Amino acid sequence: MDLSYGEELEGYRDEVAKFLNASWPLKGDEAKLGWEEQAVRFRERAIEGGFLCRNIPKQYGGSEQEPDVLKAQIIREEFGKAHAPMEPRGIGTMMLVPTLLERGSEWQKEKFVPATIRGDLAWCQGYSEPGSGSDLASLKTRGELVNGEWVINGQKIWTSGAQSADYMFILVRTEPEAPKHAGISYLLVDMKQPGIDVRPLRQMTGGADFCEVFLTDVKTPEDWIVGKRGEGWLVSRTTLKHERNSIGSTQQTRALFSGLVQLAKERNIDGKPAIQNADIRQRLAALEGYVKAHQYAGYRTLTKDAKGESPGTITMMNKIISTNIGHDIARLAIDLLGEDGLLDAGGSGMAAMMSGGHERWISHYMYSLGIAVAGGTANIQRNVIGERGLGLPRDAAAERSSK
Amino acid sequence: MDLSYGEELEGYRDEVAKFLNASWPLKGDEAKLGWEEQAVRFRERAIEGGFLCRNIPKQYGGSEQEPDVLKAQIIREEFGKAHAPMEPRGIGTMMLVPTLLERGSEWQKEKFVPATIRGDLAWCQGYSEPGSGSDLASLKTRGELVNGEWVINGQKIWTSGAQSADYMFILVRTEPEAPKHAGISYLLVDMKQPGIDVRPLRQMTGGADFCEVFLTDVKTPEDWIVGKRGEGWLVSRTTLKHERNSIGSTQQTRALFSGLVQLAKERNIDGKPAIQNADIRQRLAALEGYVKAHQYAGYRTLTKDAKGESPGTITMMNKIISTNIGHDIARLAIDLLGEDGLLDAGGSGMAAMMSGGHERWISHYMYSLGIAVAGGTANIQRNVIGERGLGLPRDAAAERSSK
Amino acid sequence: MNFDLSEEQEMLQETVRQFLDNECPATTLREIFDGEVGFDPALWKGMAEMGLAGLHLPEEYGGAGLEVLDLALVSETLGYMAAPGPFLGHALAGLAIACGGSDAQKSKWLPKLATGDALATVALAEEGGAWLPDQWSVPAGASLSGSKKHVIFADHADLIVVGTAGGGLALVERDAKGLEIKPIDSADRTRRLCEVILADTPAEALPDGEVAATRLRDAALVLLAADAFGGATRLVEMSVEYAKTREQFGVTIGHFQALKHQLANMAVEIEPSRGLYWYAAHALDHVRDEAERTAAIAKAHITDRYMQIARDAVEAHGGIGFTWECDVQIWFKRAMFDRAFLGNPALHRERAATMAGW
Amino acid sequence: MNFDLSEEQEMLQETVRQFLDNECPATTLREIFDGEVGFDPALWKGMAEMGLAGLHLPEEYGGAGLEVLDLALVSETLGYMAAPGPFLGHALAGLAIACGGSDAQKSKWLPKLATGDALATVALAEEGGAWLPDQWSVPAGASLSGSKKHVIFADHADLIVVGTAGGGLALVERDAKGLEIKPIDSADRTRRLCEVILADTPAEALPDGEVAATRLRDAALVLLAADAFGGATRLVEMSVEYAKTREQFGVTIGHFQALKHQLANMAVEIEPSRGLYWYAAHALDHVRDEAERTAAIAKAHITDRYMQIARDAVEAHGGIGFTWECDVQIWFKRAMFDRAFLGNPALHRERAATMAGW
Repeated sequence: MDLSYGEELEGYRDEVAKFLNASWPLKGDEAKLGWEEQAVRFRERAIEGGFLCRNIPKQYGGSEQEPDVLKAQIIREEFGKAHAPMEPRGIGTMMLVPTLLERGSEWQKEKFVPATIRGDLAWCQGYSEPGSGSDLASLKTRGELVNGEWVINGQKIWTSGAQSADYMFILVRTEPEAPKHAGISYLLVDMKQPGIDVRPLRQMTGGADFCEVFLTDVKTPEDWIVGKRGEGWLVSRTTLKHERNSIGSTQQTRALFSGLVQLAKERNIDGKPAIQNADIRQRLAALEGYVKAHQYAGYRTLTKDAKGESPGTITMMNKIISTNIGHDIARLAIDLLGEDGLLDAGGSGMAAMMSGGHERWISHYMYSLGIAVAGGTANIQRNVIGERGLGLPRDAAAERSSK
Repeated sequence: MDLSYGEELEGYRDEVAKFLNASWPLKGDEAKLGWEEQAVRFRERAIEGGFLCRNIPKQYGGSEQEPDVLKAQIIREEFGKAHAPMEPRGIGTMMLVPTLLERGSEWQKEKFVPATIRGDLAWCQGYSEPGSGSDLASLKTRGELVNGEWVINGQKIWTSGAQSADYMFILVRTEPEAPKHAGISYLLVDMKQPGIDVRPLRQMTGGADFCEVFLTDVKTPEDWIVGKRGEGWLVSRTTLKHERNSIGSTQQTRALFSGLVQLAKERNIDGKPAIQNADIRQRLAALEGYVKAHQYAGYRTLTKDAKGESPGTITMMNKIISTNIGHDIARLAIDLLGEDGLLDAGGSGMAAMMSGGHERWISHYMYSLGIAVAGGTANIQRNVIGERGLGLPRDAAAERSSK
Repeated sequence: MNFDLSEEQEMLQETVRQFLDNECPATTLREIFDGEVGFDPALWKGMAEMGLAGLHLPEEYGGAGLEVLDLALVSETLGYMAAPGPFLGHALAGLAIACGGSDAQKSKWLPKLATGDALATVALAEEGGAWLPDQWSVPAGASLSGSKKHVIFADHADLIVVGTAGGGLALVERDAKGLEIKPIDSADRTRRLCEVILADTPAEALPDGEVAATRLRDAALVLLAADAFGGATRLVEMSVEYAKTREQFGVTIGHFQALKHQLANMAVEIEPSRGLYWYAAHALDHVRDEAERTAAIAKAHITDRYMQIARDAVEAHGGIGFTWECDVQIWFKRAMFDRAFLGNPALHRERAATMAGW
Repeated sequence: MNFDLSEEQEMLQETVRQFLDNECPATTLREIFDGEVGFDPALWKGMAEMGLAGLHLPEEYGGAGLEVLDLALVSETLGYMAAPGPFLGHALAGLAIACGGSDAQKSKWLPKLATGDALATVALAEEGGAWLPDQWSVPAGASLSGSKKHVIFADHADLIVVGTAGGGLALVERDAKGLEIKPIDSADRTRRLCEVILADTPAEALPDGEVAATRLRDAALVLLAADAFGGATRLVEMSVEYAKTREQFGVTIGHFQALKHQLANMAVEIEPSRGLYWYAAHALDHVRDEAERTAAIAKAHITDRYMQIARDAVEAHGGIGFTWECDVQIWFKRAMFDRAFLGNPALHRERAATMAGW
């Protein structure tokens, strides 16, 4: 057991640091450019240096490096320290690009991958529908091939960034006669066309991080399909071997917990700092047990990934673990806030949660129930843990649905 | 809203008190008799006075009173204060007698009811089997009619008091070809015969409050069946309108909670009484919320029963509520016990739990998981609340089983 | 033994509920909730005309002369319906004057409060969560200076009952000199809050203010508990209803045992506590030596259940439960209000522990 | 970055497990558990022959020279198998002497402890839950008088390491004058406890006893956490196995979503904490300034999880889980031991809070 990265990797860290030292922030005239433009220029150089877009072939604009989760982690750490831009955030880089690389046609890769990883193209995802939540495969949005074009009608929901996206990757039902999962296709759609109506979906916090998208006779060329007709379900499940960020969520959880401890120092109970209250101390220390367990589980997963070994059931549990911790942190925070819990969350979205004020804890209190974790999702995850993780038999209902 | 019993009922209370004052404890030569014999004589007089066996016709030895839950409650209170014997405890009075009164034949009532309520006959219950827990109707013990006698073979479990019982009322499968629920009959069996092997079933506390009963060619006359062949399932579900003790379990819960508060006063944390610790105080006060809610829910049920109105879903919840409170009390108790939690529960059964020593909390800690509440039971109760209480649809599996 | 409501009490709840069904249906509730002001004079006028404004005020002053239990029953129904408006503050202010006011004060204010011609509220909290009478620090006197937080609809009130140092109460009128009222962005948009700033503002103390203040406190705890019981009960119903209609995997989601048990657990958490708030309310008029402690336990217990059930209800509704559009959020924010107003459960549990001599 | 076990460490666990599979199968475990004595000399001898008695002792004294992490890995496996025996006390006693003893003390005892020719244990607790070095009150000196509670298998030990006032340690030999050992009825019958009474009993202090005592304490916390991890993991497996075989309503009960989710929740509670005890053990040898606090958190967290999982496992087994016959009770009682020995989670959480400067 060795929590350092070892000599060779520390050498690599030096290399990354040296590159960053030379390259970010930009210098001279370039330093006067806007941040976005600076980021684009910097990313080009970082890709050239092999630091970004490591799993993407050079022909599509990537740096095509050997997968190495430890190097990837070191890059994240050093880029984070230097506040240097990583790959463009968002669902295009995270979900569409890997899918295209695995399942897209040659022209699709050429047209979309380089522009997306440069940050020139923004994407949104059209999966969920109002009637299709945890049972995604029951989606109803229709796509019909008419005169060499797909014509799409329906409604999508929980679409993040739909207002500003250039394109959407969307699941639509193209084979209405086929069984549930087999009737779905995966299309790419230009968002800048008539028939697309994007409406922000306001959350209980007051902000709007998601949209509803109404599609009325929306058109896309016949060959803007990824995979074959009726293969959309499989295509949407494509995941490339990639450099999983095993400890990202544990770092977020730790940061949230630190904020909570800080809050307990600032708030009073009975005229004394809350952190001196025996009950609050117990609750904080009990929570820290979960936070630390999550942290070291992340280290172990990182190590297993680096060795190419399976980390086991823990990878199915991470989401529910961080959800549980988030719930507990939120509950304790609202207790610490006391009367300030009467105040509005600030009418804003996730941004408020990231801010420094106490109202961020009200936002967090509500976000701990957010759509990513709400409702069926947690129960579906418990099904997965029970069935795939522990080997328990499948539900009758789920069996029926998978037919 | 009036928490007193009102003038008329307080008059009745005086009547009960006057009777007790005159009748218990026994006086003169009778005072020299053993407790059991005194109890038998006292019960005769209490039945004559209309205070015991109120729902049992006079011809079967009862006092045949109009049902009145408030009078019943007053009798419990006054008899409790005077430490006077109530009806003989046990499953014979509680379960068999109401069943016989509703479904038994005339000779069965005459033979068994008076002797049981006098305390001359002790009964045990033969329902559960090792393979049939929450799915009781899957029981396998067989009963065959051979030459005018039932011949019974099989095994029963969780039989309380089997060692000392005179008779057992038992569910056996007599119609193996009939569908699950329809193949069961309800028989009465003499326990004092060859072929009955009673083995105490030791619990994790070390005590043995239950038995396994092995039945090998056990015999009972043809007419010792209650109801018809194949009706046993329905017969076992018989419940007479009776004077439900709506607040009995809340009184037990309150007594347990008082004991817990006492424990918190006696144990130390950090050299000070545990009850001064902020965390312990919070946990105790939070628990008291549940205890008090349970208490007043009991008062409301008692009132509704007295009015002949339905108390609603609460009656389905009482078991799970007292189970939950029992769990929480047990957890807090074991925390208060600290190092004494390393000690043995005392090797005894429920008696240890009723004792005054601290080891009773270790017993209680384990008993809070006892068979009455374990496993499937709580989940079955949640099904009942969800389906019958909230009107949610039935499970596929349960539907299948009910066919 | 009659631990149940009278027919009149059941009818009172039914009447209030029907009134709100008619006058504040979902669309109206939503308009008020989303609106700038949050106060609907017509709705409040209608409630006052039903007699809700003076339910508990003495008959000689035009009230209905009922008890705290009756107020609490109305509170339960308002919580069930998430009714927007100034009921809570108004009821408490009237209760304080009836309990601690001089004859002159009563004669001047109670008739107007009973009819709803004047609206009153209570100003209790000070900086740092100082909700309780023994924590108040605004010096008593013929004029008051200081600041009070979280005053319900102070911006619409004709009269504010202000808590003062030493645990007394004083009356401040709407147009009093130096009185400044600042609306606060409130989470619960059905009961909006203001900060009240007093700068040498003329005030008139209640002669029996100390007694009135503790009764006000305990009644407030009970009314919050009652509102929480009503709201939580409604959320369970809404969640069950959703589970009966929403389909996934070819069946309504109420078929799934995991969700079914979650819903059963929600019901088990709230249903038994009905009698707890009843008894706490009853005790305030009839069992004085248990009143203070039972009120504290009822508030702590039931508002805690409400908040957790509100969280569970969001989960039971899936993604849609997290949206502004979904009505669950209205009750969720009322749960936050009921739990935080007058102090978190932990505060009242500690008080209950102390009162028990622990 | 290598946060994983070495091949040697994995093999160590595998070897211990196979040994116990062969030498202490369910029937043997049950015999020992039910037996009067609870100590099986042959089993302990076998473990010593594998090198477990001196795993962490310096090679110069015949030990294997391994680290606390290796001890903890063995502890996990023993917990998984619910192995009865004196490992915990013996390992801690050896660790204390190796850390705080004089050369003479080391030379005299460590070789015998490493081979298992002598059995040692530790006497820590005093009346009223005084588990920790700064709570000990038996006066140090050439002879000791006082009483120590909860000493593992003291009735079989050749040597007892006794905690003394001021947080030091002293050695007391088996046949020392005035030494009285009273077996206690222990809940956990795989690690039986004794009371040790000292009456002017000759003893020999460890020169660096204070340092050794804190290391002993932290190592003990880690070994308990490791045992708890192993035991909890086993209980989840046993419960899952039962759910796959037990039938009700015509299907195995693992089909029922409610139970499935309960089992999933049990797994989610314990699985992530593997690395927590690893790190706590690792820190004791390599990250000294984090060692004390991480050990406290690991013990509090994992033994709490173990106890809850033990309760859940009883429920998952239904009525049978509550019987003496069902093996679940053996782990249940080990969970009670791991949680209570050296102090409840609350004690160590409070220590962790203090160490963090909260």
